[in-house]
Amino acid sequence: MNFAFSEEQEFLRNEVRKLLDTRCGLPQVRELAASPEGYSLELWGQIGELGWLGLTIPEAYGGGGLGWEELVILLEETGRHLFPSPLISTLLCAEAITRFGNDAQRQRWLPDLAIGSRIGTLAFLEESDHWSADAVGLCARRDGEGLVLDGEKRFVQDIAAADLVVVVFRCDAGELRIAVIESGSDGVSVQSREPIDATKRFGDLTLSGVRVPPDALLEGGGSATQQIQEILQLGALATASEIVGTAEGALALTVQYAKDREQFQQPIGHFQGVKHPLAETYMEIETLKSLVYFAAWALDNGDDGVALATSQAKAYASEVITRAGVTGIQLHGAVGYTLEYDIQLYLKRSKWARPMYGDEIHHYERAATLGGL
Amino acid sequence: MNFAFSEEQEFLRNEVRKLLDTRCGLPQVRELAASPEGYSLELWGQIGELGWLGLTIPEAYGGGGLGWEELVILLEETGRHLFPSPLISTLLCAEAITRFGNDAQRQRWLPDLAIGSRIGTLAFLEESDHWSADAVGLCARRDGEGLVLDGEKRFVQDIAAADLVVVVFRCDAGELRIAVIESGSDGVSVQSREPIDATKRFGDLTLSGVRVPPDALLEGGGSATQQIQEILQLGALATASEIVGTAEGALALTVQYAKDREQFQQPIGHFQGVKHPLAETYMEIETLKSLVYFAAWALDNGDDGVALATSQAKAYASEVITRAGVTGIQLHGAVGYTLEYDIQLYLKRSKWARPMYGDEIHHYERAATLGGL
Amino acid sequence: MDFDFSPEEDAFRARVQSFLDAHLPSEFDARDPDFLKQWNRALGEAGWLGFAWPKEAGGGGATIIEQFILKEEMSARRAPPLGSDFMGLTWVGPALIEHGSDEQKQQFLPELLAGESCWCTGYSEPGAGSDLASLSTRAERDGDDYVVNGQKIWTTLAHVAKYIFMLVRTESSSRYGGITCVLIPMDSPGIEIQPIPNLSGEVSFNQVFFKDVRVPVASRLGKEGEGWRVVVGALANERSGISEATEKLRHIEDLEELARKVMRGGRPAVEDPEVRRKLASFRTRIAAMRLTGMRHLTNQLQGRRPSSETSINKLLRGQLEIEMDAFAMGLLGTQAQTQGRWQYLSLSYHGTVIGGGTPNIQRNIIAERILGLPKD
Amino acid sequence: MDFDFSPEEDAFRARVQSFLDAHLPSEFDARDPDFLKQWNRALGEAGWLGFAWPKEAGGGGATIIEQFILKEEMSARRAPPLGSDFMGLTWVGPALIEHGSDEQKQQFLPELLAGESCWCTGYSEPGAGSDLASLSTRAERDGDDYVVNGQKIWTTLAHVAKYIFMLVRTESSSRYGGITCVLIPMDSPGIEIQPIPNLSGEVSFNQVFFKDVRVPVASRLGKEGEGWRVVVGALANERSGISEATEKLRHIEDLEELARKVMRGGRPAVEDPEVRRKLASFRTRIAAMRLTGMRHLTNQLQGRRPSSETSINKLLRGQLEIEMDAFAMGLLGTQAQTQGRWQYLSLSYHGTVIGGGTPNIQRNIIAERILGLPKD
Repeated sequence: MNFAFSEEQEFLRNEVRKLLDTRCGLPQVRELAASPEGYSLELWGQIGELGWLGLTIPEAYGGGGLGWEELVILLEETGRHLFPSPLISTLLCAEAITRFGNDAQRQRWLPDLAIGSRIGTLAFLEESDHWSADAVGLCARRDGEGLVLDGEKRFVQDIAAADLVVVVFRCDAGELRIAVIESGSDGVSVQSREPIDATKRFGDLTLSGVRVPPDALLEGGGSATQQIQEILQLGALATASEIVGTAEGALALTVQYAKDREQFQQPIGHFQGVKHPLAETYMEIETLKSLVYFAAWALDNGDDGVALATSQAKAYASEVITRAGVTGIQLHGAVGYTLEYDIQLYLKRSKWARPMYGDEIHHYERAATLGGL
Repeated sequence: MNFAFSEEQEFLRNEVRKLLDTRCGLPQVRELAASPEGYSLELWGQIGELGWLGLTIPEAYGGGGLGWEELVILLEETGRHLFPSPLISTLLCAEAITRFGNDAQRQRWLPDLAIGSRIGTLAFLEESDHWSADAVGLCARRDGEGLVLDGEKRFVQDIAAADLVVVVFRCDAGELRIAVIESGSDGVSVQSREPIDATKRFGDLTLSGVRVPPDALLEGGGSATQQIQEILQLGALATASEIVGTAEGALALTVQYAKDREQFQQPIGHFQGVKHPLAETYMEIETLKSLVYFAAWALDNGDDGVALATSQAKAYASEVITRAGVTGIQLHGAVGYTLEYDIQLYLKRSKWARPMYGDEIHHYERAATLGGL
Repeated sequence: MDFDFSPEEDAFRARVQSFLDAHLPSEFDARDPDFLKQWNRALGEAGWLGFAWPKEAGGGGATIIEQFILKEEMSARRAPPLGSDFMGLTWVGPALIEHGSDEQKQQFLPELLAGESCWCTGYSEPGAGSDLASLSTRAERDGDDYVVNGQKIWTTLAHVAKYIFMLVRTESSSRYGGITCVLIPMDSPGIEIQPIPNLSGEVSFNQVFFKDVRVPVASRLGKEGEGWRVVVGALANERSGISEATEKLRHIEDLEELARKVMRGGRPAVEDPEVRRKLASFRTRIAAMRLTGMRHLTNQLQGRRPSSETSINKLLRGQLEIEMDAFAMGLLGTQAQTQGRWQYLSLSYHGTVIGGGTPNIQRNIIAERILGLPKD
Repeated sequence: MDFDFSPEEDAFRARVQSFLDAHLPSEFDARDPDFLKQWNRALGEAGWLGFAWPKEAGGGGATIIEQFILKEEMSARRAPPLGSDFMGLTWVGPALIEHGSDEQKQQFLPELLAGESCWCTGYSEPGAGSDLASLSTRAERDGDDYVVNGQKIWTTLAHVAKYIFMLVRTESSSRYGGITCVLIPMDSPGIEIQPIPNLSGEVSFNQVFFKDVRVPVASRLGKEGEGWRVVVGALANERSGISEATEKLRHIEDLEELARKVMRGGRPAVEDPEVRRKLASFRTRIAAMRLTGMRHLTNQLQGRRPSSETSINKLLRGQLEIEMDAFAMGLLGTQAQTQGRWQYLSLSYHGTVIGGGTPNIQRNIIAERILGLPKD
């Protein structure tokens, strides 16, 4: 029994935080958010070299061979800094290949993903906007040896930057398939969409006669439905991890404002009407940490409870980040409504984070079912 | 356009409040709650003489011929005083007879109900606990000229005190019927139940071969389903009206406590953690008043919106009284948890008031349907 | 009690409706300057501008109920309610009529009634937000002029306004008593305007800096030290908040439409029992807002002091904005992370909730002034 | 991180489970004195009483983890956790071991370990609730005695306790420094007990009046003026709050059973999507309570200062009690107005939420001590 991070893990956290404090403070975040790419290629290369991108990729394929406990630490810090990058997308692509690819596929793609020389993403969501394997409607037709895709995927994260796209679709009698396609393939086109949070980019993907060669299919172990749920689950846990840091960042800004801003000859943080909502936010974030850390441990240790734990973590995270954003803005008063103050950046992030890989409506229902209701 | 009570109405309010302040303060309420009957026969007789019981009964049958605007005033004050009596039950019985009885039936029952020499009630609810005409399952069988009832009604308010019981049941091919039976009839038996709020008594009613003579059936105008919904609606509005006063009573007690009780060398009402929940309660009560008063006006003036307005009023009232009870207890701290302090009386009343004639779950669903959803 | 309107009032409502039928297109962009200009002219010609003002001052001399009906019908159609000079017509005009000199009235009122002026108002300062009485922009007497130095913030429309109606401190020893109201052309030397983009990147607020701005004493409105009295105003303006309630009614209608359109768990969201109950709960509170506005209106009609209705509705509205937004975003699902009308609203409602006193200020007002709890 | 238990710990858990299988009936009334007596004896014989205490003091010398497992298993079966002398075993014993004289230890510890004593603790006073440091019950030195005058309130079990472990003021100039701990037999002359019925009409609290109660100086625990140190305690007691978390787990299981049984809109309530989401949300927060308790446990195991976990779980628990109750009452419908197990809980949970510091006190602790916001 030990619910604490190890010294090595704390060291990782400090390293990540130090680098992001220096290289990616909120002024830099604003700059990157205003840039066409939305992230810094240079910084991306640097964290690739530092091994952050390949943290969970097996050492044999150029990664760090660490677990989600470490990843949660990394993501908490990127969430806290509102770090703009295709990190989660690349991570999900690499996880899919690691978990469901064969050795050749791993050799082919993972080393590049581990150092960030290629960027990956997951193309899952469709018109129905439902984060569940049953909701996949995209259907491939057979053409000789291979499969051909015609259709659309929506809200594909970081699609403009991505080189490799993990696509989920059906074929033949409706069986689910997962494949890795190159974004430069013939017939692939991307329509970027306007994000509320300019640090999180996405777009719609149109596939017109895109060929899926047999060696692009990820077919290893287990049912495709389970594999897809597994990937979505990883997305949910990654997002919940970022939410921990983002909510802490919003709280820290607001606490500082409450100490600095005076009204009626007092810092506003003196009034219970201000301090109590902040205490509630703190309580919620600490509660969320317990859920997220346990889910990561369960994932790394093959615990049966991982699906339930992940849904609990993401459901609660979606609620926490929504409230933390609103509380932050409201307690800032009029300046919270300006572009100048940073709290709005966190509010905008909450609009991204609440629904991503399923909101609380989705995950509480899932948790109810997993819990036997 | 005039959303204010008239001088006469304000006069009525003052009269009621004066009498109840004098004759039914909280010490008296506690005494009556501990008595076997649960109410004061003497006070009941007195308010009968004052015309309060027959307020809405037509003058031709010994009543005051006033409307629900006046009744709301009366009920707000009885709610504020936690006045223990079979008032709402008698009222609903009288309304059923007034609205759906023929002249002979009105002549026979209303004058007694108006002065309180007989007490009435409504036996509606069954095992399904659903406040809707479709939920009636009790079925009469034909026996010669009349009908015979065998079965149960649950949570019949003030049934131990009642002389006349309005019973809702089905007959023949399932048509709904409403009849007035005497509680002394052969085959009627009552099982009192233990109330949380000893100022509101009720019990289960068992009917074993109870004869319903033809002249006991209320058959005037319209469909029985509509009539039943109408009576339930009156029950909901009456309860919502009492809730206004009850919530105000709980708020007044708690505000006074917040002014008197000192902690950390300050009256606790100085702290926003205390004053803000009290302000919220005040806001909710005033909002509720707007809904309840409008519903009463709509009822008196045959406005189309009365069903929706009533469901809105009772739904919101159920929420307001639940929160007001909890807030009151919690802000009282440890003394709120004692039998000695009066705030617990209001908490207990909230357990009665929330579900009575439909809680917020029931009435918001109904309001959604009535509003076209 | 009586929730019916008289036949005359119904006829008046019909008149407003025909005006709207004739002049308000079914589709319009409330931020398009051409549309606003045309709409403004139509309002002026029909006599709706200054409709509440006394006839002697060139206004419409409308009753409180007529104002109520006018506002309700306008907001029911989502019309820009009082033309483009909202501040001028609602606050400045009435204050001029009550406290202005003849010269001031002649100078400003005709322009206002023609829909040709544009006013901003300067109350808040960086150090005086919820606590207005601590304002510190100074006006020092120098011959026949005041010399104004200081800074205003959250000044809506300052970047387009022709005049500012503002509070300055003419005496520093008294918190409320040392405050005076002055009227200043925005092109006066020494005024510098700095727009404040809001979180959606749009400019609606400004900071306004005053450096040795000379203002003739004749431009003072009311007496020195009576700035509060001037601002509080006394004209028989309809203040029930009916426009806000009607706006929320449009909001819930849109939300119901959204709930019918989007899916949840494979079925239209509107079939989910919680969605139905939530929508009904919003509608209930919005209905109550309108009714509470009518209680306020009744108090005004009967010449009674306004009670707590305004604070109640502000507090309730803040609660509704937050809940309705979280609900709308939940209905939108992943769609919430991209730009759109609902998403725009989701950022911008925060300005509404904070504007005119934060929810905590409303709670304090209720707790202290009405419930008599100790002051902070 | 590691959420697994060692084989030794698993074996210990099995031992606890067999004890419970053998001694805890599947149905019992936790308020039946005969049952309690028997249960107490079984606990004492198995060595579970004082299980956390050092072996030198006659205790079980259990590790923190063993204590955790013991509490978790007991509360999983809803067993009265530590016999009938909860206060004595949890607070008084450890304080005696740490601060007691040899005579005091010999006098009180064997009785405690045999399950034969019953202690109450006297902290709160009418004027000192959330603000304990303002207590005013005085103990004045008179020869070899203290003479105690004053009044305690909310004293749990005072009407049945043999001794009281209480704080008195021996000096009035210092708020915290003038407080001393004394041990007094409840049958001492001058003590008068007045039960306080709770809102369900049951007695669990009392007021205790002290009129010239003479207490030998030898009955003081620790030094004069060090009452706070004595009360805060330092023994390696497991304080993760695991029992509370496990209790809530039983609570949610019962609630789920209720939701399966009752109907809503003609179908089992558990099919209503909102009911499902609510139940899942409760379960989520309860799971988090247990996990947060484990973080606390880890801090203890690693010898780190306790952090905010206790305040967090108290605040969360208060929120859960209120929400779960409103939800349960909603499921019960009209049934909520009659007496029953759920309804009894609906009244009595208020004591739990207030006990040990109101939610507002927890919020202040978090805001001031952890977030560093200004004190009230």
